[in-house]
Amino acid sequence: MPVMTFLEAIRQGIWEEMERDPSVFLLGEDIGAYGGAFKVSAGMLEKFGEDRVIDTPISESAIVGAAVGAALAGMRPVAEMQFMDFITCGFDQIVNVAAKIHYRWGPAVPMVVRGPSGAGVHGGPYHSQSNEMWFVHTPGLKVVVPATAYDAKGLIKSSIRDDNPVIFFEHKLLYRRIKEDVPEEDYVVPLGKARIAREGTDIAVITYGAMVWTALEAAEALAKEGISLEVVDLRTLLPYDEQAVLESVRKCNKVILLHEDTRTGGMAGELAALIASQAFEDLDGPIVRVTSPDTPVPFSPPLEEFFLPNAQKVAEAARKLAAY
Amino acid sequence: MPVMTFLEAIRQGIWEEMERDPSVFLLGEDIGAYGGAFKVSAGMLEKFGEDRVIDTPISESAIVGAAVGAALAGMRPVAEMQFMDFITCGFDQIVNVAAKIHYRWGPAVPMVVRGPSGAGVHGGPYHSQSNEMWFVHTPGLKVVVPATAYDAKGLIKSSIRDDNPVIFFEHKLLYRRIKEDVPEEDYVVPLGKARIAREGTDIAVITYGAMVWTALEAAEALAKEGISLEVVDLRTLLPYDEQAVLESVRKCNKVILLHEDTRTGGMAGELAALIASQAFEDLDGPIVRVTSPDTPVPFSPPLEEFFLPNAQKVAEAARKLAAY
Amino acid sequence: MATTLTRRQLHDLYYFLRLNRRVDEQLTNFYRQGKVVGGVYSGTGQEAISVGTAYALEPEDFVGPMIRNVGTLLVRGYKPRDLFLQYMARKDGPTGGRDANTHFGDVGRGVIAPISMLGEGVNVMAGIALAARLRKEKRVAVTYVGDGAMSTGPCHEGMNFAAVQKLPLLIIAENNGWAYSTPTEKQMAVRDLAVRGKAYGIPAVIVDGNDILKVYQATRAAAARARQGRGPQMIECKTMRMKGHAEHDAANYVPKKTLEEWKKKDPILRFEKYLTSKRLMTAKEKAQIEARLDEEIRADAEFAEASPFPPPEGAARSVWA
Amino acid sequence: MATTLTRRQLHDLYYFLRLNRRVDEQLTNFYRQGKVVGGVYSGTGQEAISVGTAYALEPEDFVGPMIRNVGTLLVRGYKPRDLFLQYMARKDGPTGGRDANTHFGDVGRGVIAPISMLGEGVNVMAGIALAARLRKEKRVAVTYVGDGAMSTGPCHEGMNFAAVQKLPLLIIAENNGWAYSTPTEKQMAVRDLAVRGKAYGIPAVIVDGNDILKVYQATRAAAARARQGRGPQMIECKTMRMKGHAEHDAANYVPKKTLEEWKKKDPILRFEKYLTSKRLMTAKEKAQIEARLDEEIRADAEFAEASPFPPPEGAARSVWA
Ligand SMILES: Cc1ncc(C[n+]2csc(CCOP(=O)(O)OP(=O)(O)O)c2C)c(N)n1
Ligand SMILES: Cc1ncc(C[n+]2csc(CCOP(=O)(O)OP(=O)(O)O)c2C)c(N)n1
Ligand SMILES: [Mg+2]
Ligand SMILES: [Mg+2]
Repeated sequence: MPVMTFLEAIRQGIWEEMERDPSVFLLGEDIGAYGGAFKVSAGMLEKFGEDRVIDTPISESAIVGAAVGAALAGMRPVAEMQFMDFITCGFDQIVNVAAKIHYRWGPAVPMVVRGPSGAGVHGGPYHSQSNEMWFVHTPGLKVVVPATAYDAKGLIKSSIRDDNPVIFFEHKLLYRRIKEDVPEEDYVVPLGKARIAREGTDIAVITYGAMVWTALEAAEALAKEGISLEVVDLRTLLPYDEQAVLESVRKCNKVILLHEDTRTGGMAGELAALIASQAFEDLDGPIVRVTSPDTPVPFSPPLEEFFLPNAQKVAEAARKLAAY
Repeated sequence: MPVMTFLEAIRQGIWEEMERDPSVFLLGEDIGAYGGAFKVSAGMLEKFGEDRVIDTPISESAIVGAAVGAALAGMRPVAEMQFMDFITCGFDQIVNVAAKIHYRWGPAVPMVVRGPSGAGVHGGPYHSQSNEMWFVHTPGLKVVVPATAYDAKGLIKSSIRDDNPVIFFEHKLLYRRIKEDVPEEDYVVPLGKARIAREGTDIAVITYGAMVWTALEAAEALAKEGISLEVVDLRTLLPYDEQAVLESVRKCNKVILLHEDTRTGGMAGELAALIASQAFEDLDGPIVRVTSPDTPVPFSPPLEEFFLPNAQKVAEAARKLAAY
Repeated sequence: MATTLTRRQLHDLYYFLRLNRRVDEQLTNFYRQGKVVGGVYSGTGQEAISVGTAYALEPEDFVGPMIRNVGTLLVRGYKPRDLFLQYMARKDGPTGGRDANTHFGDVGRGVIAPISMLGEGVNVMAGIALAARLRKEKRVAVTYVGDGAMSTGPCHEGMNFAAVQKLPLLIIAENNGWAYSTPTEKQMAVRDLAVRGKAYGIPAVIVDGNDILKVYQATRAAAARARQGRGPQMIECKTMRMKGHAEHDAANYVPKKTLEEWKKKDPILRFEKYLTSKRLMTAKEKAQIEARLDEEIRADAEFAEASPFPPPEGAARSVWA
Repeated sequence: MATTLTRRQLHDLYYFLRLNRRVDEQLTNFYRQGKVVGGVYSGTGQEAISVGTAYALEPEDFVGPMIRNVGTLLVRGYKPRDLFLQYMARKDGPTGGRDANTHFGDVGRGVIAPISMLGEGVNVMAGIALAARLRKEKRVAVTYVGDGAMSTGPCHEGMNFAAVQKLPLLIIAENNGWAYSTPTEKQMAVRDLAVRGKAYGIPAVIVDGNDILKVYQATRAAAARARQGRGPQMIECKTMRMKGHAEHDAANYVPKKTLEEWKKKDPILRFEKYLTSKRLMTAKEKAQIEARLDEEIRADAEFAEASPFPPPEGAARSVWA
């Protein structure tokens, strides 16, 4: 198995799907000759031609809308947002057009909107956002956030094969930092299934995306102190794996909900509601949130570091909770 | 005190602010001669003139963006969305421009985006949405959802006077159905403060908007069965009144989180996280959510009724919880 | 007026014009009887555009009608009952009561359902056209845009995208003078929507939208150009919205005189006059068509009224395919 | 070239052009030294547009610069250090490290900070212009839009809104041939952005964006018209982006020949040649300006480098005013 970056895994997943299925095509800004701002589509224009790797004007509504139309007509478009921050410019197309079509009048809308998201690279307020929650709160979409290279490839392939609009968040911090053995052959990771990233017994840390690595780092540190964290990587946020969450909580009886996204209205709230209603009796301590505070993502490194959750903050919360 | 509809209370609140402060002006579609789709601005063109009651093209980005610009230049714009469903068409302007300005570079952005929201009038998927949560999850905004005519007037006035972008949701079902004594003189209801709509001892029902009335109806019915509901009307969702929520939970020890908005990622999640972390020890039962299911709002009356929470559904949940 | 249409085709056009009008009238009746759920948005006075454009297409083409394009739906094979059922929110309607009015479609028939948010449909139809190009299928996609909808950002993005990509997209701009209560002077500072097309590099013609043969011919010609790979084409149809925005709207803001003038230009009467004066339709033929319409409307109205409301659990349909 | 500008004003223009270039160069140096946080987006080759437009305004006018409009900021009174500090994410920068590059402003100086999402600024600046009209203040608002940004829906909405409302908005369309790696042919199917203006009813002129006097004069004239209440005005400046999208981008997609041709049209060399050939600037004066620039850049670079990073808790600033 070759060692591959997170980015290369996504690229390979898309590549394979394009080889496998002629109805898969790409559209987005600067994805052709340039290969995309992060080079996720590098080489694809040369390989698949201008019809299947379409450079668009700076028109996110058109990108998403054209993807919807093409999907209705039987294609499987994969639309790139140059940064997931810009998804707000095609927001209405996603939440009101794409998401509601199947429920309203029946057809499948097999499409993917994907792109780089997340902070930690000093991108400032407009190149660092974690915008997944707006879409988790939109019935009809699926929302996927891989944490590992293996999952990234398997999940992008599942997303492309899925018959629904999938919003696929790729944490840009992981693009080149994560390197793993990734099978070169075809495999998929199913949507809607979480993964136990680390088994543990004392506190369940439910998280996703880049924060999975943060949780693992914290777990490693705390293991030395005799506190055992279980790390649950949700992988898909909509629909999310309620069973996996509840099982982990029932096992550990304490839970930390961790995300990079800002706090109020974030995924941790949703998980807290699930847990506090379905696993209330299993809880031996308060549900703890570790998240970014409610501000835009600041630019300067010390500010951004202050803003972002990290292993220390998780460990601190875990120590307190363990002592509860 | 004259008896006034919810709609008239809002209209009067805006009217008074326009009289009081020449920097207040209105912009939106069909708000001039026509007085707005729901007639909230009826008579205002005649009274305040074309400069302060501006009919715009069908351009929600322009409406919101022009409001931002005017606010930066010292005005206090009140922008109408013909239906709050269409706020998605100006989404980026709200969440990326308006919401982030103060944090990023300092100025105040005193503006209101307001309009009719909510279901129950068979408006179908595009004239019935409860779109507040996307904004609750956007640091820098304020989000207001009045339930009573008194509050509607007092809150719209506070919103107009507030130095931040306020998203103001008016439940269209309440517009003409709610009639109350409303003072004709000037008063404000502060943002960020909840209201105890009904005192009770057994179960706290935390809710907002039209669902306050649903909760009150359920409380009335359950009182006869000896179950005492306390109804907390949040009034403002961002920032929301954590203290009031926690106090009510600490008093009743059981809680139902009720909203018309769909479930996953809804306000109930946020509240659950707050409660399960800050009032964990006070809870004598699971946190219960009563919400709409995760679908678009269906059009046909039986479908919409099935979709929406109502007093029966709340009462049922309360009976179960009371017996826990 | 001059045409190469056969007599049968001309009668077809007349039939659909009348059918469109009759469906709108029946919906208004239902509305007044309190049987409609929600509002009724009529295409009265604009039937020549819906019918003329749709009739000019090939079966494999796609249309994306808006709320007033009932005629488009009828030409594509939907029946009056579909509209009645949908407007009355009944179980047997095309969306089973999940959505309203013309918000339905069927990919198999090449009909894409609109959404309320104006302008978005341009992009969706551009995507349909893009798929056609990618698959080397010679189909065109037709999008309808009002003078109001033309102000939206998505409309701009879609038109520009289609122009750059040279997509077989037909943009039918229905300039009916009003967007709800807003006259075109408050919607735009130019007279013709057609100049917008040109600003994207999209050939644009202006036609009298109340002349069905002109609309038909312009559409045939534009569709042919699009099919030949000459990129998107725009047709601005000048017309007038003859009723309020919806039945609840008395449209007092519309000058009575304007309405009176436009009444004389009624597209159906005009076409009828043409057909009879050119002896292309006899009084008997006309009566036969009307009788057929009577029967269809009656039967479908009856059917629709008898249809039950959907069972509540219908709401629980999955949001995912 | 011909002008009524005084000798001092001409020197001012030259000074700002050079200052703009020098700031960009210094930022590139900082970038190469690893001192910049994030990317550097240069306006090299486009300085005449930023400087020429800004210099043509009155103090009470508002500008909404974009990322390459460093010259606009300098003319409005910002100092090189503001750019350096901001790009290096330091505490003393105009946003205290909360945002990056040109993302800063000051309502008091009539400078509105951009956001990354292209096109939105047109609407914000339209709102500024609207406020001016409502308050009967004779100020204009200037928005900068790239050939790429012109494809966005918000740009369309803002231009149309300004046209309908007859707002004193100046739209400076910087057509520099590229939007990141995308050439204008893939951005639009027309040659000139100016035709867009006309499609909204906005008078539009095309100027050589590398000729600062032309840019200046066109802006003066357009601003005067706008101030007179004649509504928005558009100026398309033809120019060329002479570096990559940002420093990290080698821009291999740009034909070398194109760059060579445009290099000859460098706006600063051209203006310098004009000034010296017309004897409007002596060699000594030029040297003095350069010496002043040396000192300013040096001092501000030093100041910026010595500035600390912001304290972490700076992140906790309130999101509410
Ligand atoms: C984005 C958006 N904003 C507002 C509305 C509300 N609305 C519905 S129809 C309409 C007027 C449409 O005018 P036009 O496009 O000219 O079509 P017409 O009604 O004349 O057929 C408005 C403002 C909407 N549907 N979508
Ligand atoms: C809405 C939006 N989509 C995508 C981007 C990413 N992006 C940043 S700059 C740029 C190119 C801009 O081109 P242009 O407007 O011509 O300005 P120039 O860089 O040439 O000055 C792109 C695509 C963005 N900033 N905003
Ligand atoms: Mg119209
Ligand atoms: Mg450019």
